[in-house]
Amino acid sequence: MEMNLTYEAAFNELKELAAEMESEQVSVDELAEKLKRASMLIKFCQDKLRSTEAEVNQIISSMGPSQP
Amino acid sequence: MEMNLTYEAAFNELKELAAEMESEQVSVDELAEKLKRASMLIKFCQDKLRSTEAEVNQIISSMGPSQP
Amino acid sequence: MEMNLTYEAAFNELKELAAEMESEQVSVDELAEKLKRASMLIKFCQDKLRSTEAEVNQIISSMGPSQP
Amino acid sequence: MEMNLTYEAAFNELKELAAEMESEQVSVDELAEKLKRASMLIKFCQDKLRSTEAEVNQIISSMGPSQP
Amino acid sequence: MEMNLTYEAAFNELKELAAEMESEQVSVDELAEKLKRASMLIKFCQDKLRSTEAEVNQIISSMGPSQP
Amino acid sequence: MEMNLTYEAAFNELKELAAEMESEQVSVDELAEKLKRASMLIKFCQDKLRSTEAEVNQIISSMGPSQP
Amino acid sequence: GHRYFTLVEKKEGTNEIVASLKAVAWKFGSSRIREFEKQTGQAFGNNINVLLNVSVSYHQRYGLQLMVNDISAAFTIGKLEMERQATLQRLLVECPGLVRQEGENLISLNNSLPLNMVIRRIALVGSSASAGYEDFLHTLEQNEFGYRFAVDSYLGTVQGEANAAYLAATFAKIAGSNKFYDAVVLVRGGGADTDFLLFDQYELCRQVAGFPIPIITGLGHLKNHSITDRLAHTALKTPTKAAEFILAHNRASEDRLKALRNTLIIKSLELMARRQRELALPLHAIIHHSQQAFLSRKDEYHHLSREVLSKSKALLNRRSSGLAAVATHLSLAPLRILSAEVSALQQTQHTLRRDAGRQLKDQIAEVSSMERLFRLMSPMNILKKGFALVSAKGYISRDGSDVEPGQEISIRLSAYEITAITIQKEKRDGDEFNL
Repeated sequence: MEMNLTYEAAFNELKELAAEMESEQVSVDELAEKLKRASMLIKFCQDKLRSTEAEVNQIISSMGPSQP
Repeated sequence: MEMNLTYEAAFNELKELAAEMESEQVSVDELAEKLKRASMLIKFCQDKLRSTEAEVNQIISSMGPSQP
Repeated sequence: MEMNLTYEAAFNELKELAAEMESEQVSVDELAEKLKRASMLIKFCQDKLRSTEAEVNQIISSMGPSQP
Repeated sequence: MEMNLTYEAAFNELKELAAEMESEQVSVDELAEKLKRASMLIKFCQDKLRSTEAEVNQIISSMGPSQP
Repeated sequence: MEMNLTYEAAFNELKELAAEMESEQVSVDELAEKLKRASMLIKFCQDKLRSTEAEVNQIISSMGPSQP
Repeated sequence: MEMNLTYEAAFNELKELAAEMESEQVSVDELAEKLKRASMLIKFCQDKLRSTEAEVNQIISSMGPSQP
Repeated sequence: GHRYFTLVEKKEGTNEIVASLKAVAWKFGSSRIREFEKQTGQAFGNNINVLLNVSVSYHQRYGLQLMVNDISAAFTIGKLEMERQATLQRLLVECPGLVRQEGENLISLNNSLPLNMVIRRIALVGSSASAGYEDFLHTLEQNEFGYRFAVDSYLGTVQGEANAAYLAATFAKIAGSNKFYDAVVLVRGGGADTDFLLFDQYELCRQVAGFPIPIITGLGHLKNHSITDRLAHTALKTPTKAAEFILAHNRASEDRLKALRNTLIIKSLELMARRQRELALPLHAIIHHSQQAFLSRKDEYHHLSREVLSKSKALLNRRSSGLAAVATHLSLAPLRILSAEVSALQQTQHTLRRDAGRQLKDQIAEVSSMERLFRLMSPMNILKKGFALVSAKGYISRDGSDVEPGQEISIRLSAYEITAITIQKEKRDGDEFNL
């Protein structure tokens, strides 16, 4: 996995992959490879979302009780 | 935290952050960072409000029992 | 504290402060500053009233018993 | 105390002071000062009355029996 | 005192003094002085009735320069 | 079998073979030859599809349920 | 005793004697004359008009003589009154600046003069030997009040009408003495109160009327006043009464003086009391008002200081609410953003999964149809149905056009290959095999 992959880049790549597949431009030779890539990106995004959510919740709960 | 941050500046930054988030211009990558910043600013503002209020209360109690 | 501050001047300044606070033009940063000023003015007025009261009572009681 | 203060002048000044104080034109700054002045004037008038009374009584008794 | 003060003049001055006192035109400042003058005038009149010519003249000159 | 034959190439050759057999004069020998080639290519493609399908299914199942 | 006198007639208005006759009053006649003097208050002397009842007698030695039998008092009184009226009339006519009449009263310059409040210096006109003079001085000097007087005596004879001029001159002497007198006192000492003719004399009356110092008379007559009395400032019956008048006058003045002294004492005491009461007013007002003023300033201050602080708190509360609103927005937005991202990601994942499967299925179908196509095209399948593959000179003949009779051809059947020679060639339209 790229060290400096961002959610943004990952999600954009996923959308391109999805579009390619939808328009059937992907050959069978590439299909597994691309799907593997997509899978990896999905995993990356999910992890990112999950960790971000955890972080957000942690920040929000830290803000919480002190609000007036 | 900036040494010479003012409440005014902090509050304005908070409003900008809120507007950005509302219009969903914030990427997932930035989200936690921005929220952390917001949390810090809120804390700063709350502290400022709290200390100012404490000052008001301190003045009130210093005026003491001589009031009718 | 100004050396030649008068009660009258202090009182008027307090009135202006009260009016300003109502007008929402006062930022929290200024508020703290203004409160510090108000605190000083209140203390000044209070001291002045207290000393004047003592003086007034002393003079009145000195006038008192010699009344016809 | 003025060297050439007369009872008349002192009494008139007292009346003016009373009128001023009645019309609430006296500021806290002036109050003690004016009251001090009033106290001095009253003392002056009382002393003057007392000395004049003594003098008057002395003259009257020197005028002899007052029966017709 | 006037060398040619007559009983009539003295009496009239006394009447004026009495009228002044009656009409409250006499200030405290003048009162003793006026009463002293009255006392002197009364003495003069009584002397006029009971003294010899020589005595009256002597009294008049003894009154000296204290006349108003 | 060529070592670097791709599904894409195999499928395309199949399509060419079908066209040739339909249109040109084919000797019995050639015919037999071409049929043999087509049979091989079909087998290659089917194998490739089968393995890709297995791989895709494995990837998809590894991605877990996608429904929210 | 007997009286001897001469009766004369004067020429009108002069002293010129036109006729004279000696007369005598014997005992009875003298008693009548005494009665006359008593009734008229006039001495039987010179310069009076009389009405006599006489008897004429003649004596060789004394000659013709009238003996008085009786005398009419009424006649002389009338005559005297006429003379008085004449004097009065003359005064009124000749001295209008000194005398005038108002009804019964005679107003003279002298009796219009104000009397000094205290009569102390007195010019006393009288006869030194007379009892009246002594009475006056005694009464004056022996007074119970201790009043002292300075009396200058101007002595002379104060009787007999002939002395009118002398008396007038005495008055002139007083006026010219350059001394100051409070009053001139004219007394007539004792004796007969008969000759008041003197005080009706014009010269004396004029002097009295115009005299610049008030004249007090004490002439001792009991009946009617003389003109001098009427013109003088004050007329008393006797010298003693004159002295008493002066004492009473001074006494009245002293009483007024004492009253005035009492008024002065009372008024000055009242004045002091009033001033003392007056002083209490501003004193109380100042105490009250300064306390009030102070309390209201104090109230103002408390109100204002509370206002400043409550407004500060209100301001802080408003700021705090604003901050809370922003904080709420900020805490809700990230979760919304995240959940949107999750949906988008799931959508993409779903699309990928669906499209990858579909593409594989399509390829599998295509490869299958390709397989079927090749299977159809394989000659073995045709040969098994009874068809034959004909080839000439090594190539498969599709419609027989390239085969000629006599030509050797090879026929391939499903199990065998036959070599044959072409015998005949016949054209066919061959619709019978069309589907």
